[in-house]
Amino acid sequence: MKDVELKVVERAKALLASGEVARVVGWKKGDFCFDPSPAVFESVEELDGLVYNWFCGANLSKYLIEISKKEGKTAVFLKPCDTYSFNQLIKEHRINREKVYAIAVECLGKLDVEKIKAKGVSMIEDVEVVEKEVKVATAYGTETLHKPEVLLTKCETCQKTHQVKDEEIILHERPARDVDRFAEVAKLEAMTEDERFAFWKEQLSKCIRCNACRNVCPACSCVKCVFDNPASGISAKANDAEFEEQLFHIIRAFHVAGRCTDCGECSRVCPQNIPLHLLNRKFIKDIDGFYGEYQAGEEAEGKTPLTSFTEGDVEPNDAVDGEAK
Amino acid sequence: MQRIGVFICWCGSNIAATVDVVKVAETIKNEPGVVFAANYQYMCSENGQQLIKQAIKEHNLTGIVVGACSPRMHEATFRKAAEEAGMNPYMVEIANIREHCSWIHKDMEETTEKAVVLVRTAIAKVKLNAPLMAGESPVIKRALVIGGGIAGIQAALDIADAGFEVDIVEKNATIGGRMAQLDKTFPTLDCSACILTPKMVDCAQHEKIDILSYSEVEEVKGFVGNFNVKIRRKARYVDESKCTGCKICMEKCPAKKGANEFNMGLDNRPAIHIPFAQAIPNVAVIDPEQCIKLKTGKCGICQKFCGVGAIDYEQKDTFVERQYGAIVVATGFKPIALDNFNEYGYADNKDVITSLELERLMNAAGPTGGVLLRPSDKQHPKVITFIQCVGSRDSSGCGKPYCSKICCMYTAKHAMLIREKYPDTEVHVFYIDVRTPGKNYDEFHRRAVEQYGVDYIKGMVGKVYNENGKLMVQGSNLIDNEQITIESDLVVLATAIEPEPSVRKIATLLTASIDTNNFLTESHAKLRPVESPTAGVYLAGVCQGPKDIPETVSQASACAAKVIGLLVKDKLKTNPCVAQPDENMCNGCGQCANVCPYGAITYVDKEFRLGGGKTEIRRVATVNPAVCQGCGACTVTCPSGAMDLKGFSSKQIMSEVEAICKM
Amino acid sequence: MTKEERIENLNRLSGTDVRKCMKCGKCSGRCPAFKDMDIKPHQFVSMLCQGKIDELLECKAIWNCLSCMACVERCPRGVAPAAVVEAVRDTVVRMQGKNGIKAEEIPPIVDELIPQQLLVSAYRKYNK
Amino acid sequence: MQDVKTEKKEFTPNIVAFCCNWCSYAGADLAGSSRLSYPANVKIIRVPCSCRVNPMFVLKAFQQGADGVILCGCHPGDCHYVTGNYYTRRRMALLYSFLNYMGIEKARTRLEWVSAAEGQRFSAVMNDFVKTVTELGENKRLTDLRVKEGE
Repeated sequence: MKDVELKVVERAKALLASGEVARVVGWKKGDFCFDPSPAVFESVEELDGLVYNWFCGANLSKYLIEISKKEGKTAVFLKPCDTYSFNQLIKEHRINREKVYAIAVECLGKLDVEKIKAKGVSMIEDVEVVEKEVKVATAYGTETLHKPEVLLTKCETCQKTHQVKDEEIILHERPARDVDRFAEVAKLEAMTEDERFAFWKEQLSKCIRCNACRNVCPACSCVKCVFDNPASGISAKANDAEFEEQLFHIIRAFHVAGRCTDCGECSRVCPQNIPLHLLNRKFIKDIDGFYGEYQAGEEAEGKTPLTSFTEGDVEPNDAVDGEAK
Repeated sequence: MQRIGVFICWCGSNIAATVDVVKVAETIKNEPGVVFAANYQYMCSENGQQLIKQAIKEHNLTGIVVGACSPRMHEATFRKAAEEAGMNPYMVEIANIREHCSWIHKDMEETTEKAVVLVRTAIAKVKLNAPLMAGESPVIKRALVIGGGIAGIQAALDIADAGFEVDIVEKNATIGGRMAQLDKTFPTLDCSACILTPKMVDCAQHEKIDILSYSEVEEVKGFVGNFNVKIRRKARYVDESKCTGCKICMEKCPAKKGANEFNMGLDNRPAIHIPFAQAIPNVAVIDPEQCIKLKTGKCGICQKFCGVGAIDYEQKDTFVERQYGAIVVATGFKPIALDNFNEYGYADNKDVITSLELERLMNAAGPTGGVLLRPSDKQHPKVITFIQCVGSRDSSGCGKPYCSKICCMYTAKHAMLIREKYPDTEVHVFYIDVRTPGKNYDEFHRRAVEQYGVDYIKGMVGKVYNENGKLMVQGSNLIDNEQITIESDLVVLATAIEPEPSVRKIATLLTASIDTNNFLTESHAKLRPVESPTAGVYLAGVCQGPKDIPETVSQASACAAKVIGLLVKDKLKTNPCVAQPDENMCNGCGQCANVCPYGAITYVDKEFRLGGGKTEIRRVATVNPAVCQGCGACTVTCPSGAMDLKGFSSKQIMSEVEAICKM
Repeated sequence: MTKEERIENLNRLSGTDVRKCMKCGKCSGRCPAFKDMDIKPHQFVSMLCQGKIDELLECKAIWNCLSCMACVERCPRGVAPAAVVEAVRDTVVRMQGKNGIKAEEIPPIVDELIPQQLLVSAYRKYNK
Repeated sequence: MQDVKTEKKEFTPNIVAFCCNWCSYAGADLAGSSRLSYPANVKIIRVPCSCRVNPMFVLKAFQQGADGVILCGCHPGDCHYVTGNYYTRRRMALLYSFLNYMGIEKARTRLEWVSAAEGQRFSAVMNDFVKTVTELGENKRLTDLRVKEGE
């Protein structure tokens, strides 16, 4: 992974130095090796802080909404899943394509430091991954973990490829994988109504309405969110009335339905670890079932499933779990 | 603070019978924001409206709620009353406590409680109403008539006489429609062609009327005042401007075996033909399925013999796009197919015919030159039996549940004409009820019975079967309580009629509502019988329901009056309840334009001040209020709620939901 | 039973709504057994409608009806005159003081001459 | 002896119906003028087109205590605004399936196409829907979803 990082830094510096771009969007080194955060680099010196390691899970495309309004071009490093969100934002005219220089960067899946810590590993200093082996160098020596067990949830079922690239830094090909990303959703669908109700009641009452999921979601980037607009009739900060979380999450899921690229950021950032991606994936599974396979973000123009129709669509009264019952 | 007036109507007893109107008015009096509450027998009457105007002035009301009948009935009345008293007409809301409450619930306590909730809901909505001004949109001074039968012709002539341009789009090669196929017409027995063809000629010669024959409506966009219609001119393979109607081509054409639709298939016609002598336009047309040249490329005889070189085998369908202010639908009817009625032996016996086929047999231009001869052996029929209600009044699913209305009269006409021309012929009519209402109609039927001795048998035919060359008609005679079998030479079925099947496609194009029998639904069965609920679309003739020629002509003139009333206006008031984007919240994401059926939404880059002297260019949506019809599809697609609908805003509907659920 | 109850009972038994009949007479027009019936098919329906139950119960026609269902097939209003006849027949049979054949009585009278179908239908009809 | 009404009034559901102005609202009017009754606890909100109904409205209705929400519109192909009901069909298909996924009984949500000429059908649909929701009982699931202490 170090070779990729070197190439990333080298290209970033070259682009900035040559003046081809006015700034570079990437990940900045955090206090440890496992907490890089998205950052904008505007000078070559700053680029020394640019990193690209096993923990760069953040999706950078949402930041381009504001940044692409600035003068001059912006270079950005996009992992395969980020490119779908990038395309979706192009389709919705939120990012000005000419103002962005997209560098498709290799991604073999990112690690979840929570999962590593949960395995009892602490004082992590560095991480190196070879094939399925994760070598975690800590103050107490090196621990070896099995990669699939410590992947970010969103990377476990990832079959994405780069949709957009002005340039690419791909040194290792990612082996194709055959994974059913709807397994979890199907499991929930198989439950009885009471079990499902209990599951979501328990999960969603953990929600503290911190809006992290909304703030990180590329599809959920309105100029002024309906929940912040008192004229909408559903604006509420705290959960004063009953059923508040349900209302927030159902409406949010509905707003991104047909636009959500399943990039998994919502679950990654949720402080309460609510499996929010299972909400959006349910809509994706239903849309695929009812109206045919659709992956948001594959193209940068055209209609979404909720803004198109066919004469023979399924009737709502018989439409359950992706089929006409 | 809102100052709301509430008026509860008794509607005579329609509401007051099951709703305690006084209690409703009392309870509503102490609703927050309500400063005046009253109840009155007839709110829609002059004094009722006076009550509203007075209350608005005295209590300087900002909004009113009327608890009465459906808004679809008197919303306009109460809005006009409010406007006259100086209040913005869109500050009026109606609570439907008649059709949705008093008429359908019995228990007084329950209906009163529901009436209070419905009025409270209307109050919740009116509190959030904003004064709206109706916009204006131009009116294109041209009308479109779909269908060139007597309905279309009459409507076109009346509209053109008022000085407006009219286009008639006729599916067949000539105008004239079903009436052109008739021999005589009731109740005056004058010859159908004699009264129809002069009108057809008037149409052809009228400088304001443009006849687009052999054409169909392909696409309709826009709305009342400016429809944009795309018309397909089917390939005729004959140049209309050159053909003189000399008919040499018809004589020379070798492909003679085509079934002649005009004579209901009773005789043949060549591939190139003019449907009937008085056809307008008097221009030939080639049937592509039958013409040897078009099918195999050989032949081309008609082109050789055509003196003016009008034949053009390369002709393709062409499209014409025009704007209209109003559209009249006059698509007419056809007899139903008799596949579900084989008990009458129509399919296996040539001499069992429908009434329309009889019209052609008796018509001078028909297959037998006007002499009534049996189709099987061309003999003169001695005994003719008519069977009424074949396929009509049938709710078993084989036929049509409705009465086709015209069969009793035309069967009496046929019976009389036969008895008059061939006095030695025996005529029997099996009937359930003879329905000949109106002026001179029953007298007409009685003449058939009393003067011409037609034998009317009250009963129905169970079976028609062939026995050594004779048609045995077995039926019941209920008056004499017998089962009788009449040996007949000819059996005529008074077949049910149904609208032209192509009307369903036209209804979809015009978004005009249509019922399960394919009749177009009128805006109001009694008070607005010739208008479709879709503004600017008018209905004439059988497309709206079974009717005879006198009624069709009066409906056509009624449509013309409505169209003229519309086209006379230069500007039309447009519906102010249209979509309105809030620029500060709009993402410019373009989803709303995807769902707008009228293309009313466009995007512009606009400069916004961010404070601190900084500005930002953002792409935002704009709605053209003249084009937007206010459906609201965009308001739901817009995640941030930036797009809202005036008159039905999200906040208003949410407040209505809350008012309903707060028991 | 009051008159209404008897009408209601017959209506339920026949499973058809006689009020749908528009008195067109098509059933009688088609009925092959019309000639020898004292009460005709269309009269069955109208008399049931008017509640003239007693005449129906005494009439001979219920035994002439061949249940060929021609009237049911032809009726434009979906009324089934044959079902009304069947209902009247059932009522008549049931009123005959239970003289129907019992199951145990059948074995002794069975012989090759009596068609099997007759026994089964007799048993079924009388035992309803 | 007049039987004492049980003190707990037997459950009558509260139904919110969204009806489109051109077809189903006119159908409701026809049901009214033909005196075809249906339970009084169905209350109708008029919207210009079924495509005006935002999932927010459906959820708000449930939150405010509605036991069933039904949305009526024109038959596909008959919509006064040409394509409005096609979008409604997709939105509600997804919303209702999603609510079912959240454990809310699917029978509490319904979409019916009723034309202006179908007064009979409108009253039949409403009677049937009220019966279904009555059998389901009161909507407890969409109001008190927070985990109570000690649960």
